Amino acid sequence: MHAPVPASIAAAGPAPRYGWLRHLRHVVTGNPVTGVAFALFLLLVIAALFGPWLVPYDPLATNAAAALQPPSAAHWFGTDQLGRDVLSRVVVATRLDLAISVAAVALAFVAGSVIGGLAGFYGGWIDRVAGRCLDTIMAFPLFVLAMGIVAAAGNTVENIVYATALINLPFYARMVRAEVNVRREAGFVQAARLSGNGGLRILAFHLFPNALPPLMIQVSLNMGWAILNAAGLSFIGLGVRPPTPEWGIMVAEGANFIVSGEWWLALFPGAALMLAVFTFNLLGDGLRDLVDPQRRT
Amino acid sequence: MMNRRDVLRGVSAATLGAGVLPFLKALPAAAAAGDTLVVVTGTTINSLDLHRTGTNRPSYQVAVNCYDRLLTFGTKTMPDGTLAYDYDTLKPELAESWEVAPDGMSVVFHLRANATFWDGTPVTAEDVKWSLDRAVTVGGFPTTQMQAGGLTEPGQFEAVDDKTVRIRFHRPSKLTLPDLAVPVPFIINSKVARANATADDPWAMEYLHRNPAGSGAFRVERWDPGQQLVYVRNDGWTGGPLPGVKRVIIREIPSQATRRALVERGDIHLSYDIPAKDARELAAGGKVPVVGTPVENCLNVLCPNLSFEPFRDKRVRQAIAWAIPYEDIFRNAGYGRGAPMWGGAASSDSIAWPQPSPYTTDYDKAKALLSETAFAGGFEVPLSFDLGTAEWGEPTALLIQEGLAKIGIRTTIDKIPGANWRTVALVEKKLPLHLENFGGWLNTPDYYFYWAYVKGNLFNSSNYDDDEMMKLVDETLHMRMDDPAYAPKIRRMITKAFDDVPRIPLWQPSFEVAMRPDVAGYQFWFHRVPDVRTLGFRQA
Amino acid sequence: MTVPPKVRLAGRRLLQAVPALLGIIIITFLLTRALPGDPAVYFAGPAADAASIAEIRHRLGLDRSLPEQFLTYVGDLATGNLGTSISTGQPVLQEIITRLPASLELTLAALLIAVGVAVPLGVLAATRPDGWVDHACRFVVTAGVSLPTFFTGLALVYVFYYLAGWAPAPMGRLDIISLPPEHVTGFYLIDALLAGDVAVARSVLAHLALPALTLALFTLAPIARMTRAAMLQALGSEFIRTARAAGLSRRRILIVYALRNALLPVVTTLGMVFSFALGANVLVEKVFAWPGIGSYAVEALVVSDYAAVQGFVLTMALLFVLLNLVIDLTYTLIDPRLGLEE
Amino acid sequence: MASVPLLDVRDLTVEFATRRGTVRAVERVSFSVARGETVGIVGESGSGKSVSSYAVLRILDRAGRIAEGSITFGGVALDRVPERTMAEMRGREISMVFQNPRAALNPIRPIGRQIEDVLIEHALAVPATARAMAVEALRAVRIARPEERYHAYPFELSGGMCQRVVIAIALACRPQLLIADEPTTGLDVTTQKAVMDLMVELSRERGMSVVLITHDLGLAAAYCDRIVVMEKGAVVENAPAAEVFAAPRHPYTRRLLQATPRPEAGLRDLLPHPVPPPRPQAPGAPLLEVRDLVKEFRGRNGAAPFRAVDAISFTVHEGESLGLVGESGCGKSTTSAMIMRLLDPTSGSIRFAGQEVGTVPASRFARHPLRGKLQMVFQDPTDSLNPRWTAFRSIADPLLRLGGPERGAGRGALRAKAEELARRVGLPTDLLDRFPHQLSGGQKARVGIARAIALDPDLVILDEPTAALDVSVQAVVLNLLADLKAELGMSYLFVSHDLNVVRLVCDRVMVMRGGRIIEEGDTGRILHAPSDPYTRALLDAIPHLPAAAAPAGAL
Repeated sequence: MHAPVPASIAAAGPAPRYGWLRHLRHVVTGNPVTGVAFALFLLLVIAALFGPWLVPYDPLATNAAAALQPPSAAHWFGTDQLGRDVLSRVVVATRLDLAISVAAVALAFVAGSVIGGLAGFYGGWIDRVAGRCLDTIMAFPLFVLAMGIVAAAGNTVENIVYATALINLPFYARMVRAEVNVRREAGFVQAARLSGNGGLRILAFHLFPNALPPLMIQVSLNMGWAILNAAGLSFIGLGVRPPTPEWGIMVAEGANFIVSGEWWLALFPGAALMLAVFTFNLLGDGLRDLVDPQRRT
Repeated sequence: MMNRRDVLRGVSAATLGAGVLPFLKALPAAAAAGDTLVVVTGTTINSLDLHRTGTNRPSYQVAVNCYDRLLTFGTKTMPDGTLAYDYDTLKPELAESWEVAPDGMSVVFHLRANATFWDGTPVTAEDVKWSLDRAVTVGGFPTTQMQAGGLTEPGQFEAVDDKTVRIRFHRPSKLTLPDLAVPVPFIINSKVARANATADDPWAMEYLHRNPAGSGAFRVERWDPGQQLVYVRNDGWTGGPLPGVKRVIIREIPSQATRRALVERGDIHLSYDIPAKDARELAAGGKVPVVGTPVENCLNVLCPNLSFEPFRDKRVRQAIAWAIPYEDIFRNAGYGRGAPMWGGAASSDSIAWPQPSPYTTDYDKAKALLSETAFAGGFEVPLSFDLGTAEWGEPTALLIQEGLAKIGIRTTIDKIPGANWRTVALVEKKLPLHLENFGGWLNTPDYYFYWAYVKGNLFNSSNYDDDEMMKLVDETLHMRMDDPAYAPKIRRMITKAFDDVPRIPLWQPSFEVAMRPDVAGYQFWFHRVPDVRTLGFRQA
Repeated sequence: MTVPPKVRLAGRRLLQAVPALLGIIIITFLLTRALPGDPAVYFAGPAADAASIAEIRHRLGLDRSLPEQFLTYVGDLATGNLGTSISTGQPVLQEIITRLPASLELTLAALLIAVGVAVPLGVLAATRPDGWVDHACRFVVTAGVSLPTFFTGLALVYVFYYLAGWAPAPMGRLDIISLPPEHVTGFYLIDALLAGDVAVARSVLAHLALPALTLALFTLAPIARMTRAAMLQALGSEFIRTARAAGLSRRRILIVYALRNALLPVVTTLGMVFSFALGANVLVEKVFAWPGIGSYAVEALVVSDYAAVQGFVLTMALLFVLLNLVIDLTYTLIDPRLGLEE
Repeated sequence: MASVPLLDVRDLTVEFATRRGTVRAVERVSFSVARGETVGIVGESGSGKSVSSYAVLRILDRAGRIAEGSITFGGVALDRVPERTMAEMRGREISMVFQNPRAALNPIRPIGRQIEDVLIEHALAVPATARAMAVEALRAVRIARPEERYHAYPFELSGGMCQRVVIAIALACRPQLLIADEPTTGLDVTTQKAVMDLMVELSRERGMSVVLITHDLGLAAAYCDRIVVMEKGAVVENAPAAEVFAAPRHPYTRRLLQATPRPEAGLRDLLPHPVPPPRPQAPGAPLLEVRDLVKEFRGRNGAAPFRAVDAISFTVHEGESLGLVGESGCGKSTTSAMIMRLLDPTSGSIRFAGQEVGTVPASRFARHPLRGKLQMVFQDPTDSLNPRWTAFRSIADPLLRLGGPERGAGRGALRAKAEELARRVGLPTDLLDRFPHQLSGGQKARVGIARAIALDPDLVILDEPTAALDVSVQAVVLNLLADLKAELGMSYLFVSHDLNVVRLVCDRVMVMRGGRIIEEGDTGRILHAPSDPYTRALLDAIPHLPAAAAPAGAL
């Protein structure tokens, strides 16, 4: 924006009181990309919630006679080397993958926010200690650290979640720290002190919510990374244990079949994975708009 | 160019490593076309000295290709026309001839008169003694392997004169001479080694780790750890027919899919140890010849661990053996390569090993057996396999999981990373139910049973402990195979193994190699590392 | 003050890295000790008995208490001894020295491609926010980051090598018939060009293309996204209005005024992306048999190769400290405000 | 002046595309500027004065476009020439100077280079000669040691200096017309005067025409030949300056004039309708006693500690309004933060309502019983309201935390109390559920005031409470504050840079400079007979409406 929109335009007119749902609708319809992202997200959620009832086959049932069949009317996405239906596995995997990414991101979000908030608000030694710890984590190439943790702690779903959360934590901590720090001396914070708010209360109810919009972008990116991270771990053999269907492990195992011509083993889970990561990435702006009251005009 | 190649030849082995050949930008084009053979593997060579502590299996190939032993095994033609080593024939390598003493308590070897090391010095009895002393002294795997042949102490080796070596036995054993033909007792240039030994390191472990000093068919021209090993032919080799190619490059390509693409596109000559699936498909495709050889004395097995409660009961183990979908596993995990090892005769007269077990897939029988036990309602148990063998381990485990579920045994699948596998499965032996694939180098049934069915031995990961079995193994291990007592005892051993089933045979795996059509001379070896000495190009 | 402020700033950043470095050493040590598997068992090899395993355990110092082991470890570090890798049998330091350039060459090439594509894309998107170019950009870069690198890598191999035959065999940095150029920088491309060997340089470039592209696709998104955001912010700032009112050409405004200001956050992002790229390297190197430290680390991790894992992680950490320093210095170069204020 | 005007704007209409459809920011605006003439465009925020000038230069935001009308400059139809020609005109023929000079300069480019850029762009210099010309341009705007300053970055210069640089850039190519958009807003009064004088001088020297866009009628009166008054996107008055001030024709102009503080007008005179003056309060016992208050900040990198507040002492009595005046950096904000117990003093005593509060750490004062009695109205109404909270929540927050009966009385009572406060500060209660960004500046200021008085404080510090407001709103808010003070029996410490405003509200005034109070006394005395030269300079720098312009009482 090169010239300021005149204040009369920005604040003109009686602003109607929007409910949260109307705000959601407003955000979703406001930007076509966001609209598409929300629709895709809905699709993923449906697959996660109802996947097991929607699929044509038992995702775990092998059928030695029908192994490695290309996509057909009976098996839309083909079958794997044990004759399991790829479509069913891809759909059923949604739940686990979403769970991994949501859990990992939620963990990183909460822990990172607490650390970053305290560091940004109180400064001083808390800030320095937290800063050094975060630097330490950041000094590891992220994937390598995750790899190390999972290798050391054992390849269970929980450990994958913890490792993913840990490597994402510094992003939240730093972001919250910056957002809190920049507003630490803001007028409304001082006003809150005058109103009798203690430090922690100011941090929790005044400063932190204001850091939410940029955090939402980070959340959306990290959800995607979390899935990719799990996929990468699967590729080097540290993923979830079989026979649990999971996109990453399916792509990782399927990748070895590309050269022998069984492309469907990697392609469909890969496409699902890409779709999910893609959705999360596109969701960012919408999520931000959703938590930003300033967008409620 | 000639100058450069001379420089290359003159490079002392002491300076091998990356960036050693600064003047040579490319190998001569002619060499690349006709004289060089490229082999790809998925594994890493971590030492040029087999005796060193920590040397991994893929590295044994240096002992095979760069060193000679006193003896080697002969070659036989398999029914499908492919070549394999012949356990029953011993051939001279460094030794020209040998005689076993009439009392059977020693053997005398006569070294080839014209045998020389790479530096031109003759191979002497002193070198042989030093090398064998080293093998039985340094500890770890080489020493253990020597022990299997009854060779335990330096005192057993005597340099009679320059070209004569005597080896004494503690007791006569059919395993001693074959054990001298495995890669371990290779002969080192002791003059070079001693010159580089130190007080802390009397066996020159540090030196030979990087700098082989042998008399073998190939020298190591270049070693980029984790990337490649380049062999160049020793034109003065006397241990056998001169190899057909001047240079062999062993390239390490970790991605299996990439290896397959490379061999299919003909960019490399030979892909070593390919997965069964690729073997079947490439063989079916017809454009890439595939040689698959059933691995002698080797079985893919499911091991119920007798330290764990449900598996103490023999009937539980038998129930499991009846509840395995053998056919599906062989087809979907083994891709039909190798030999089925189920559905054999109830009582076999054969002493061939491995041989099919009497079990087949019979869930009713399994259920009936299980219902006789305290575990009629089934139980829960983790089913583990080595991540390094996931290629066949994972589908096998999944199919077993399904089969066992049908008789009420619920399994969770546990992939164990390679580093951990050896510790928990073989050393601590604490995996309740797992897949295992031991194969014995020395091809006798008693040797297999010694490692896999005797309490405390490494590959007895089932913790099987049976006095009769122990006695049988003890009696047969060193017994000559033509001894009339031998066959009945082996028969008893096999019957017992199938009845007690601490190890449930699934199938005998096949060792697969794919190559370009113009490659000839590939031969299967029990040690399953590339012996490049016989490789060459097919004459047009 | 005799010390120039920028030098002091650099010094302070270096000092700040020290506690992080200590933390890294401790974490690395603990992490590797927590790895499953017993290196002594691995070392002892097949068919080892309990006695020989115990003997090896003693020799490796694994029978001592953790603090003792740690002290020994720190002592070794201080003397530059990173130990010997089990899996390759080489001194870790030497391994790293030979392998690091391969990883760096790949990563830097990828970043170069990514920056070359993403920055113009980001600028283009920022000049027309919410236009179709913007949406298309967003779509493309997001798609790039949405695929696991090993999948992209294998797909590229399949298409460009296996099917089309345009790319060379994914067998590392060079043809089998070519030998590496004389070691100067360790970057084959640069070394080959220095040696004047065009054929080798071409081969290096051809081998570099697919893996670098794979990695670049993955790193496109953050750079493009940050460039776009930073450019939007820069273009919206008041000095751009001044520049426009002064009649500066669009090009000049875009590049000298907006882009240079927008570079600051982009440079920070580059640091982060570098971290990602090195992580993703692990997977790409595996696909392309690239002899870098990433693939080395994976192998080492799988066999619980303490020394190798520790050496690798430490190298990475050092690299990062260095990288952050470079970024900080770049920052001070671009932004005159730093080093004087604060 | 029959000659052709230099700039002629006819029926200019500018539209903005917004999410709620097209909005007309400026509608059928016409004005012209003759050669050498200085025209002031005056209006409050949202009047469209800036948009009109951006339209002239065609540097409107992407969403904006000239819908109708014509802009002719020296015979060229600016609204029709291709962008290329327009770009050549900008900076060379027409230049612009902006508000907030520091932000208007490229922060990471030496200022000399920024001047060079313009010179080179317009082909008035080649790289070889540009440097000398840039130095010359810096000298022309009275920047000392221009050769050295050539290499300086904006952050190394003061605000006034930055504005000189912006002017140097604007004038580097000797344009015929300079558009100055609020060029001195945010600068200290003394700096403001220097910058304005410089601009006038240069324009005279060069025979340049100037369009001065400002909200400050006093400024326009002091420097303009003609005045164009705008309201809501339209021109309501366009006449020679003297005429506008002497006989304003449009009611809006009159209202604007009336709301502008001027020496002879009282607080109530600023309002459009007569209102009885607030009940006078007799100053009572001392409420706040500040003795030898010192605040030192640690020096960076071993530099000597910096004394922001240097041993000041003063007293505020019950029912009194004390003004604290000074330019930026004088220590007035630090002082008020210490009194508010947001910042711990280095030494000295603060006694409030008979208790020593200076020794209670700021971090623990939130739970001090006197917390509710010490309140503050902040300078920037936008910054001081949590953007994520509705007006209601902002007002209710102190009640919830410290309120007596309302605290546990449930939401209904809380709402009632908040509505009462809203009514008291003149905020329509239906606006209570809006977020700050949905409120106008004046409304936000009222929310801030409501929050400050929610706990019935005894002392309220007003920190430039109207600095961000339009004059008409300022007049209302100042009156509101005076009324509230009388109604609720509060005392004020009024912190401001503007003596003209302080005068209206305060009984006594202190002038602060460099951390010290240099003069203190009754308002009247300070305004009319300042004893300190600095105070005098401050007073002199304030632009005043011509005396004649004072609309005598209510019209």
